[in-house]
Amino acid sequence: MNPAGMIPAGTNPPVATPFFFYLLAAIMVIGGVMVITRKNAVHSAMALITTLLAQAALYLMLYAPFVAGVQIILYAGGIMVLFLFVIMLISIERAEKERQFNKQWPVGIVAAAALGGLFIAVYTTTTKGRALFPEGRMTYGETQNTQQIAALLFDRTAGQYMFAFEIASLLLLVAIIGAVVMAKKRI
Amino acid sequence: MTDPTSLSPLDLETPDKTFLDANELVINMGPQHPATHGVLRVILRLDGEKVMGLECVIGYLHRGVEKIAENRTYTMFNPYVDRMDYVAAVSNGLGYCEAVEKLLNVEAPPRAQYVRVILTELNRMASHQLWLGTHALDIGAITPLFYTFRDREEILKIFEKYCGARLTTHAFRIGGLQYETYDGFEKDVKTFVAFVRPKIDEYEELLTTNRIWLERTKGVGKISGKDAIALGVTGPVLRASGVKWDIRKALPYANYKNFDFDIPTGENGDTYDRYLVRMAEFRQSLRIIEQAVDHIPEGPIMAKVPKVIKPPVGEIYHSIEAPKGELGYFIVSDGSTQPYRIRVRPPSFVNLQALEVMCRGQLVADVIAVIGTLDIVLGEVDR
Amino acid sequence: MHALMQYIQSYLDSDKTPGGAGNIFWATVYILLVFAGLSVAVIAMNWLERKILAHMQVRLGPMRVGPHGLLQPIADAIKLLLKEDIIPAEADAVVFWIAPFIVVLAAFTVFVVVPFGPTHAITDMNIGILFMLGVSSLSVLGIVTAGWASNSHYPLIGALRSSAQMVSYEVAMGLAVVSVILMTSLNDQSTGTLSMIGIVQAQLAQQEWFIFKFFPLGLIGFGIFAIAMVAETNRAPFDLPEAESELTAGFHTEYSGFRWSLFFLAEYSAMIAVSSIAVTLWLGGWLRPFPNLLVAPPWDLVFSLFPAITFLLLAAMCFYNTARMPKHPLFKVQTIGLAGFGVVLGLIGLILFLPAVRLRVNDIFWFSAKVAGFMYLYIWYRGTFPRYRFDQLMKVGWKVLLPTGLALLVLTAFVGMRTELWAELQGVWRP
Amino acid sequence: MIAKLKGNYGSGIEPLTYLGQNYMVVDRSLIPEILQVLRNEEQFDYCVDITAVHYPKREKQFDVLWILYSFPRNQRIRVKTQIADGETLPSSVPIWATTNWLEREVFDMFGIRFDGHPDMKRILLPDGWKGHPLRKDYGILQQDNEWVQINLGIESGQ
Repeated sequence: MNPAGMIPAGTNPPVATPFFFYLLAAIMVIGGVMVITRKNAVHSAMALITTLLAQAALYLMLYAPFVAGVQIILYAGGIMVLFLFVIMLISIERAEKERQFNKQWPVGIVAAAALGGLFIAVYTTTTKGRALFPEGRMTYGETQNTQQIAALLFDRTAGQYMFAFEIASLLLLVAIIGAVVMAKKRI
Repeated sequence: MTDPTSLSPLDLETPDKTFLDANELVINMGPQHPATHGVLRVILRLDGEKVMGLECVIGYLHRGVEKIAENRTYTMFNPYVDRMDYVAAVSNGLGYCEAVEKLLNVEAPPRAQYVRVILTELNRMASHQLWLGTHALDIGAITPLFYTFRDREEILKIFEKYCGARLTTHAFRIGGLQYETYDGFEKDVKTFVAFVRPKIDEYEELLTTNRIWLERTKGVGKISGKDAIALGVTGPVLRASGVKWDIRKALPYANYKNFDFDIPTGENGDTYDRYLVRMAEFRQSLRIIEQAVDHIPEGPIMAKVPKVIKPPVGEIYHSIEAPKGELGYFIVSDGSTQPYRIRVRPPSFVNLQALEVMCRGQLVADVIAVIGTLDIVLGEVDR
Repeated sequence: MHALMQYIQSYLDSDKTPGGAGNIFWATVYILLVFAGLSVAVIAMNWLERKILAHMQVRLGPMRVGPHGLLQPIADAIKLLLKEDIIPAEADAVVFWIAPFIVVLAAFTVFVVVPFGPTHAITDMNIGILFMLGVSSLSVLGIVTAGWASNSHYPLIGALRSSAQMVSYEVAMGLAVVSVILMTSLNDQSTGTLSMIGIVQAQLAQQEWFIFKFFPLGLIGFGIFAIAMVAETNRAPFDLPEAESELTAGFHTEYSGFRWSLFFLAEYSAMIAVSSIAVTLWLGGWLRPFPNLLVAPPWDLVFSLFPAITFLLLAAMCFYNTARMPKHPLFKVQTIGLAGFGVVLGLIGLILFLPAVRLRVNDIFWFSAKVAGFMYLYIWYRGTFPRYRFDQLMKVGWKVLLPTGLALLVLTAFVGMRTELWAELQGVWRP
Repeated sequence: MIAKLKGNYGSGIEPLTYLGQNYMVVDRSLIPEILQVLRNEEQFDYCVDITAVHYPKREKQFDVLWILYSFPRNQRIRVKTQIADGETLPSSVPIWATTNWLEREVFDMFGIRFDGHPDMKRILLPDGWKGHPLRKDYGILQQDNEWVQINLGIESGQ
């Protein structure tokens, strides 16, 4: 493995990569556990925000700053604010007395163990002497990340995902209209 | 004039139930709250930010003025009335002195009458200035407060020069005035009129056409003339609802008959109209003051009033147009030196009752605006 | 010693930001400099706001602590630090404790990408503007949690208001920003940029501030942003979350002392941050005025003298006021203090005349001067406007700014396309 | 108007004038009807004030007064009636909405109850207070010491 060789010329060598990876991964895992173990919904939401931010940092490490930025602005800044908004509107005292959803922990453990096992199995499997995961990293230069994503999406020649992207937008539009219809009594 | 026969108890429309209407929030506003102008406590039932209902809890400043009156002589009670509406102390004194004079069947001499009118109108301006400053502050404009206080200071200086006190002036006596005007009183008043006229334009410049001010006040706290009469609302609040009624014109007292002035009225009865009415009243007060100061007659300042005031047995109701509305005194005399009963009909107390009608279905922010626009003084509400 | 000077010299002459050069030492120095500068700016802003507002309102403002109250912010800071730090018994202590730090972190982190000059930024991110918008939107989390953790009605309503307000205005803000990003793509490669430095360089290349671009489209975009940014920072006339007359102090009602001062700090640095965005995107960032008209070298010299002249003028004002001080023994300390302040300002002004300093500081000066203009606007708004009501605020956000922003985006794209097509037809690049 | 009322109700009404101010003393039993008539037929659309006076030595201890004003007539009139301690009066809230607080204040100060009032409770004094201060037998220094001790924690009760 020679990660430095895979990085396009002109960018800098990464700093303390394994350390930051494990740090962020640990934060994510701890955050994720806290999301399901906290009784208080606001605490859970804050743990979720931590997880999402750590995830954004991981994207940065993958030389995908645009994705990281979108992650922060949409998930942490937008969606989680709405989450908190809703949590505060419903009264916490009443919600705490109600039955919690995280009581089915045996099933959860089985499911989690199965998923973990699957991950490990995939990671260790080799076909024709090659791991399923590529050894090196295919990266775009950090300084051009946004432009390259745009090119992938929209460029007349290089773009392949234009149609899928527009379909996704349409789906979101339908969801927005649906939400408006459901929330409004009279239109 | 509204049609009185169609008047029925208020039909109040309950606002629509909205999003998450199960969560009705009860908020206690006051008695310590920056926007309740003293110690008014308002219990708000909110649906989100929408007011479903409210209840005023008053009495935190109750001092038993009416009880005190029964244990004081007529003269001794005179300074007490200043402590009710303490921002318009002169008006309170005028109402009380005139009521007792009526009971004694004497009349203050013309010179005293003119000075009384000048001081009362100055006080009306001072009261409106205080109202404007605090009302604008409640709505979030902080600057008018400083402008109005700067100009109110000039009025208070005149009061101080005349009678030594700035706020609770005790300016009038039963039967006229105690003090002759000081040298240069007329000149001071004229200077003040010339000084304050452009300042009123200044206030208006900041607010009258300000888009945000318009949005915050137009259509807020509406009350129709019909409802206003039914709720006994008086003063600028009533006039803004289109009822052209001012005791100075309707049942003239002092010597208001001699002056030429208009009664400004509004049309919609909303907060903006009340603002405009009071701004117009500034100018009308200036007109009255100008006329009065030009025609102050020479002569005595005190009518012939016995040293010990002992009105004959009887009762009287006398009311004046205070800056806030109809301020009435109902006095029962049993022939002794002490009033048998004095009832004060406070304009703020009655006007405050309209708060619920004006606020229902509005937003919390509007409650603040409406409390401001009612121009209440808690010292008068609670007495 | 000489080697050290050379090291510094080499970095000062480099055309990269510390982040771009990957130098951790210089990045740290820059971070500390930005942090210190920001703190000083907030303190100065505190004093200026009180003074300017006071003069608008026919009063004097702070006059007691130091000459003309110059030391008032420091006295305030000391008072706040020494005050008892109260955590309400019913509050959610942990969240209550964390909330102000979230707000402050978000407010300060955005300055990582603010370009004070072509090399005077901590780093130049490829997603600069996206990063700024994203991170500054995180501060709403702190506000919401602060309101919730206080476990009290007024802070809760303040928090709900502020979250709704900030989320709403971010949308309009984003649309205005995107229209600028479209403008950056008018170059021979037809690729735009999100980088803050890249945006200013695009304005330099096109010889036009984006506020004048495609007149009046740039101006409209700027207008949308200028309104949204006031709402975004919870300042008058959009200061509903802390509407004093309605909600006592809004989300920070229950906070006191140091924690409260963190909110204060965050509010002001957020104001500076959004002003920096506006300056970078529309007003040419660090570019001096008239980059396209007055281009001859003498003009460069004239404009580069501005920082020094500004400081000398301030110094002259100090000396003038020193002369006007009452000649009373009680005012002796104040007089000396003001004169000393004038001397310091004058010395800074003289140092700024040195060519080596002048050329490097010029960018920072113009950037700061433009930001200061926005700061003055903030104070001016506060002195003039009443407060919007919540539904009206939402109406302005969703029914006025959002449709305008969308139309602006489409129009900018259309005009930009036309310009590009025209350039293609001509076979030459003409921005 | 007075003549008409006098004609309709006879000896129950006694119209009087003092110092140019008109008032009429009305029998307690006629009060609901008179107020209604004044409001609807005689156009007294504005109830200025309601108040009471306490005469402890009389058999019917209280004078209760309605001060009314008519916008169309530009006229003020006082309606006065006498009631004994403990006797109640009909509430005039359905006639004039403004009387809500005014009647509460009369109740607070004199202990006169108004039947049919939507919310008959104290208005200026705190809810648990004992005594009605504007009665003549209530001394000027008198207080509900017990209330003060319990609610304000002042030992002496003053």
